[in-house]
Amino acid sequence: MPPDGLLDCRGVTVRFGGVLALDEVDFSARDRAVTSIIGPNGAGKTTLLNAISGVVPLAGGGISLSGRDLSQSPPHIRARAGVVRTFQNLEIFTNMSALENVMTGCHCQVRYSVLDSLLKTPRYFAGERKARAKAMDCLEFVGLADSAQTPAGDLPFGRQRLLELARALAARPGILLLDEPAAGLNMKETRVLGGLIRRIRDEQGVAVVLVEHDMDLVMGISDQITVLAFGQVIAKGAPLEVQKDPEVIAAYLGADDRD
Amino acid sequence: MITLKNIDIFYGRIHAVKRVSLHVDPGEIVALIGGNGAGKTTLLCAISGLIRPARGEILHKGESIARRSPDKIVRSGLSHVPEGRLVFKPLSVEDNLLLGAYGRFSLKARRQIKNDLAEVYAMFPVLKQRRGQCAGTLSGGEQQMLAIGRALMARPGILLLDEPSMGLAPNITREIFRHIVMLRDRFGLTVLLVEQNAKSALRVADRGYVLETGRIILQGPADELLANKDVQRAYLGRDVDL
Amino acid sequence: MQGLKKDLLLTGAFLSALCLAPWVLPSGYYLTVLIMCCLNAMTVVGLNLLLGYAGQISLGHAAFYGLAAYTTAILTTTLGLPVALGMLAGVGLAALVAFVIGIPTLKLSGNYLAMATLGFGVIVYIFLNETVGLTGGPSGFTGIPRLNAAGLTLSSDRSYYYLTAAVLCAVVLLSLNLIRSRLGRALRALHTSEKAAQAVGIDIARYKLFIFVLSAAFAGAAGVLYAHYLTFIAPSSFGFLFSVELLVMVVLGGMASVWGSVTGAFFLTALPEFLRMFENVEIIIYGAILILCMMFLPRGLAGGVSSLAVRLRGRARPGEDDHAS
Amino acid sequence: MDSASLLQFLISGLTVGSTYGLTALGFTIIFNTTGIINFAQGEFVMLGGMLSVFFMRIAGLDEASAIVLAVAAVTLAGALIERFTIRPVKDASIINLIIITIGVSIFIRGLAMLAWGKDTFALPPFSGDAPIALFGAVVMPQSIWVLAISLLILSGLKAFFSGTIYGKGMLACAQDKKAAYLVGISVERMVLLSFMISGLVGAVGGAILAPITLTSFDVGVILGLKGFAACILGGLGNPFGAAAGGLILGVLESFGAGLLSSAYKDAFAFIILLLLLFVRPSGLFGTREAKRV
Amino acid sequence: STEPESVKIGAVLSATGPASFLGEPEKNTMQMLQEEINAKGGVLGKKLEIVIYDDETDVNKCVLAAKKLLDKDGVVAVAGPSVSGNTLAIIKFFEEAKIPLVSCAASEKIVTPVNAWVFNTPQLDRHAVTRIMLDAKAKGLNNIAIITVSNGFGQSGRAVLQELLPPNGFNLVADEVYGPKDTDMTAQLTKIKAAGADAIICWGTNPGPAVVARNRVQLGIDTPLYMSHGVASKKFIELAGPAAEGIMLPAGRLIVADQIPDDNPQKPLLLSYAKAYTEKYNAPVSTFGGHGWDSIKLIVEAINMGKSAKPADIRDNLEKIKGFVGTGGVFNYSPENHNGLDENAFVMVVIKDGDWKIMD
Ligand SMILES: Nc1ncnc2c1ncn2[C@@H]1O[C@H](COP(=O)(O)OP(=O)(O)OP(=O)(O)O)[C@@H](O)[C@H]1O
Ligand SMILES: Nc1ncnc2c1ncn2[C@@H]1O[C@H](COP(=O)(O)OP(=O)(O)OP(=O)(O)O)[C@@H](O)[C@H]1O
Ligand SMILES: [Mg+2]
Ligand SMILES: [Mg+2]
Repeated sequence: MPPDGLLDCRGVTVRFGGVLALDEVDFSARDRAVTSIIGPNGAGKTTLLNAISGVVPLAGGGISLSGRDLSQSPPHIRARAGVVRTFQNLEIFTNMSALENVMTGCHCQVRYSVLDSLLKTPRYFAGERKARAKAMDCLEFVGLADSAQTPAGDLPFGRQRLLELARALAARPGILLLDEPAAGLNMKETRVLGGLIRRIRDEQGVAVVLVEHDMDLVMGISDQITVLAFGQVIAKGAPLEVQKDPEVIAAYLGADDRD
Repeated sequence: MITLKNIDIFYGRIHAVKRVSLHVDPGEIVALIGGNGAGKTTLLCAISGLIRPARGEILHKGESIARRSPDKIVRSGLSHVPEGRLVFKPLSVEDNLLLGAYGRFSLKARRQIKNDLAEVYAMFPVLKQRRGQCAGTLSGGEQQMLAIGRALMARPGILLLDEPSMGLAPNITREIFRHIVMLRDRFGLTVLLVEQNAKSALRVADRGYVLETGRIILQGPADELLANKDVQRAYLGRDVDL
Repeated sequence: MQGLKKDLLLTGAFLSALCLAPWVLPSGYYLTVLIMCCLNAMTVVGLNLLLGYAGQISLGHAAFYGLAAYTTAILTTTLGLPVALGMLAGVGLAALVAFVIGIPTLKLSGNYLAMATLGFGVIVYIFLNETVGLTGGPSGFTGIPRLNAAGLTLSSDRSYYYLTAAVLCAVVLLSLNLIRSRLGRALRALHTSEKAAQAVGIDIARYKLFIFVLSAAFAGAAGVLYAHYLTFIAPSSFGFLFSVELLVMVVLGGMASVWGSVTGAFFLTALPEFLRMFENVEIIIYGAILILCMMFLPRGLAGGVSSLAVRLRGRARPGEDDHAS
Repeated sequence: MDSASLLQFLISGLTVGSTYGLTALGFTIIFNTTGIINFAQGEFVMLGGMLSVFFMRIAGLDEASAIVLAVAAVTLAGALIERFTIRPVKDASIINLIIITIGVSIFIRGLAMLAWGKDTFALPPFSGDAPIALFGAVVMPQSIWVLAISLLILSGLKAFFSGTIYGKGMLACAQDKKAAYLVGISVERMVLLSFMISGLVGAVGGAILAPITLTSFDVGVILGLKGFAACILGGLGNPFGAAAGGLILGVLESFGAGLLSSAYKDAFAFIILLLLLFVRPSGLFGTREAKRV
Repeated sequence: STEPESVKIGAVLSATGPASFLGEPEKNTMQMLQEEINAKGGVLGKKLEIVIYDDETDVNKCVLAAKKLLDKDGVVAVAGPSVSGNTLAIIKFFEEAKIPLVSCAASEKIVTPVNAWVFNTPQLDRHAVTRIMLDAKAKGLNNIAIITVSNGFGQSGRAVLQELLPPNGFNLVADEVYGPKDTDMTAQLTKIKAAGADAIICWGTNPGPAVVARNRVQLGIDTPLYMSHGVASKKFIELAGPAAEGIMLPAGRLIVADQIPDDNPQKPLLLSYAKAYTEKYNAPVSTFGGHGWDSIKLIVEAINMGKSAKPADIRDNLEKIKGFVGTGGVFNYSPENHNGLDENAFVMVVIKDGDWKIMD
């Protein structure tokens, strides 16, 4: 195991019936770094995040976080261990306000018992206050403080993405898996998001795994990039190297027509 | 082709679209850009009949459609690629595409539908590979391709696209924009395009509208908008440092 | 923490209203109606925690009600144990059974869960019906003693009514407290997205099971109180139609609303009594009322009341539900 | 048990099972188009039987025309139900709509009770009641009618849902109403159609079953319950599963009654059903929900 | 306090729900009786008022209805409920309120042990079984199979059959059960056929026994079939069709009123009741409606006997009733016997040419 590998995936294989979605993928993410995964549609990026967060079972390989093997753990255990994620197809709690969504993210931080909540003990009040404060912080961080009381389902698409990010942050991630966080954000908002991710890395010391198709964002903030295609790693390296890799250009980036 | 006159739309008490007027002429590609929650999706839904505007008029080929049911509007030659893709998850990819041609199904049209299917497959080869798979298990980008392909299967005269590039790889995004231009050039397709990626959108568009908090604040030829300082600041993020 | 004060105030007001009711409606008949209302309300509040908040349907709650009733009946009548003990055992057994069947059953979802719980209800019903030696079979179990706690026999309907009302208020308050906590949020979270709930560390299987057991316990509490009130029980009272009726009470009252459940239960329990005069057309009117309520009050009675209140106050209070603290 | 008895259990199980299967098919149609479990489905079956009896006795028609008229009437009833209770509240959640169908079923039951009283009625079998001997067991001609017509309806539905674009359009409506509109499907018309078809299927079931099972205003409740169980057992939404689920349930009950204990036969069938669900959470022939992140 | 201007009697009946076949004719009969009695000058010179509530065959509804009668309507006595379970559920309230209850339900549990305030009018299952056993003995049928419905009616019949058959020299070779809503009993009958029974006894109420009768013929079983008194209505013959031929059952004399000897004290009553009922409701009489007649008439008789409509007096006088001719038989109540009938209340009938025929 590499000494700086916070998250380490070795030979991860995932199968859906006949489809081999991931084929012995090796992937690792360092502490305090943004590691991006890019690749064509259907390459297996989301599947890799799913495998890491425990949503799909592994057909082979192993996943460990700071040396602790998580391959067999259910998703909530992984989340408690620090593997927190957002979703490509938004999964927000539409029946709650934005604030409650994020407070739900604090679930594992406020640890009063059921009895405390039934009897409304001081521990309950302290816990709720803490959760609320933490949630407000996270909302403020992503710039949603003004929508705290809005029902989450009524938020426009782009803001729902930010809400998911806030909720993930509230869960105190050790490693944060972001699945296309910039989809649905315009270019300016994407840049703001880039700034946020950077702050998450630098200020909170969280490792970030970023799956994204917005190349400006990816190239701008990644420390390391892994390129997947057809369930296999086809390139790995710093942004500048990957950008120039002919195989990557052929499979994914296409002929560059940017200014 | 499409004309909106003084449209007002509410969600309960939220005034989402405020006195918006716009028009899209036949054979035009018009881009609609704006920040989060500006009301772009709402506006498209109003055109395709999914949402009833509280006030105002919507004309399609000169006929008022503001009170018409969405299926009728779609059958009259308008296709809408909705936000969030909305593919029919348990149905197979091919069934999804065939349903796209639902409005024009008949024994006579059979051949043509088959040809169109082949064309969509040619445009998105992945879909062909996955033709028997449940749409719900496709990757995000594959679903997006499916949604676009489904809309094209209707052979629309006018196409409303709500963030078509969302979740697509850069090469595919470019491919789609190219294809749209090709369809316009060859068949005179009219397109109303909502995009977050304002730059690419304005590049392919003839004209553009800028929507902010439910109001149109700016409109004009696409290249002018692209050069506009306000637009650059607000949507292209020129002033935000990475 | 304004919501908490509101809860306490409302519950207090509700308890006082229940306590005053016998003075306003002095006949024993009204007391019986009120007791039935309270018992159903208890069950429905629990079922709403499960259905409205956690999004897990159960069409088997009549079985928990019945199991608890029979447990205490058998323990206190056949075996002669003290009533209080029998009641505890009844509630305990309902919870235990819920725990045991909940583990495999709650892995199912939606209509499949509905069917599984329904099937469980049918199975329990058949066993209550057929184990004649134990339960008395279809013609019922007679001679159940009234509650006598600490030497004090609660034999008058009125004292028994106060006990029932108090238990109901306790159930309501506990439920309100529960949903205004991290557990309540976790339940609502797993309702909308199990994946997202897991992704923030919520052990969804555990919470589903917990709330299933709790709501079964509430149903059990109602069941034991029922048994010792009527002193007679028969399986026909715990059939699947009763489960469906409970479900209707939840939805008609308003999903994810504790007060809605209370309203729904009181309304649907008392309604047939009001319709008595219509004799043969009673059932038609009942059906029509049900249809119309659901058509015109999509958020249930509670939703109807609160949107009326909003309209009266003349301003928007988005997201103001009794769960949005 | 000798083999003739076993065969007899099987035959009677299949007969009873087809009553469940026919009800289950009706459930499938509305479920596939709307996602609603129609609690009034059993009432359609009841109406089919009772109206046939009514048209025969009161209106004095011959059996065939009575049945045709009854089926037409129930199809119309299905349309009315959709038009007046489902369509006006199209934005309501599924559970609300389900409760509305519960209300509808109570309402219809009440009307039927008022109109025809609480008695049980029988309809004459279509081709006599001389039992046909079969390897020591007997089959009633009516059972053969029932099995044949069920099979016919099943293959029709199967072809419709998986073979025609309209069938797929119906499935699309339940999946995503908005998207269905956007491909040009008139969702209202589809829903209306689905209520009519399931009224029709239910009524046909009611009419062909009445000679075997007898009919009264309240037979709908239990048929609804068993029909729903059959749907789930087979995998909700799949017509073949619904029919097969019904037959399996019937056979389970029959063998349960014959070999184990007639008192616990329903419990036995439901226990098997539960165990099967634990192993296959989306029914025997159902596909797992296409859900992913 | 001022004397009320009418005598108010309550009734809780299962006019709807699964037991409506009992409750409906009872209700009709009671309404008919009320008119009849009032036309003849009422009770104690006052109008008779019968307040009838429907319990929908539901225990809880029955309790509420009983409570309403006791606490709100202030009735002096109550007739009904139609089914045993509901009766057992409300007995306690009558004891507390000290109001007499004359039930139309048959279970022995209602009257044994004797509860001072509770009476019933139907013939007991025990008496029906006794009649069947007498007949079977005479025909030399020793191996008996029983098939009973799994509701209150079937259960109490089954219990009595299980209790009485073996000690009386019969072998119980099969003991099958069917659900009240079952539509096919082929499996049970196949088993019974294999068990080699000489006779089958079926205990249930419509429509189950009709299905049993039909399935029996379909399976080609020619073992004699006895039914309970629960199917003693024309409806059964209609439902079972040709399969009803030859079926035997114990029944009250009401359905064969025209066949019983003229010297039977019940004959005039039965004929006139049947005529009045058929004319008024355009429906065949059943013995169940008769239970309603008996209940009301017995209460009225007790009131007239003591010239008092006070609940306690009615109760006391009910126990003194002797030789009262009712539709179900001749009633002899006593402090020890609150049922008042014996097995002579039944005659054995057989179905012949689609009609009842007294056997002898
Ligand atoms: N449950 C499933 N059954 C069958 N195939 C599946 C399933 N889930 C995913 N796949 C297939 O696995 C492949 C990888 O999917 P994945 O979602 O990981 O792609 P992705 O890299 O995230 O693509 P995108 O950029 O479009 O989001 C896809 O081709 C998809 O069709
Ligand atoms: N279902 C709804 N209920 C209430 N308010 C809504 C609803 N849908 C949208 N809104 C509100 O209407 C406004 C416009 O939303 P809309 O989705 O049209 O924006 P958009 O421009 O498409 O945003 P995005 O770029 O994020 O997709 C927003 O303020 C949003 O909060
Ligand atoms: Mg993806
Ligand atoms: Mg949008």
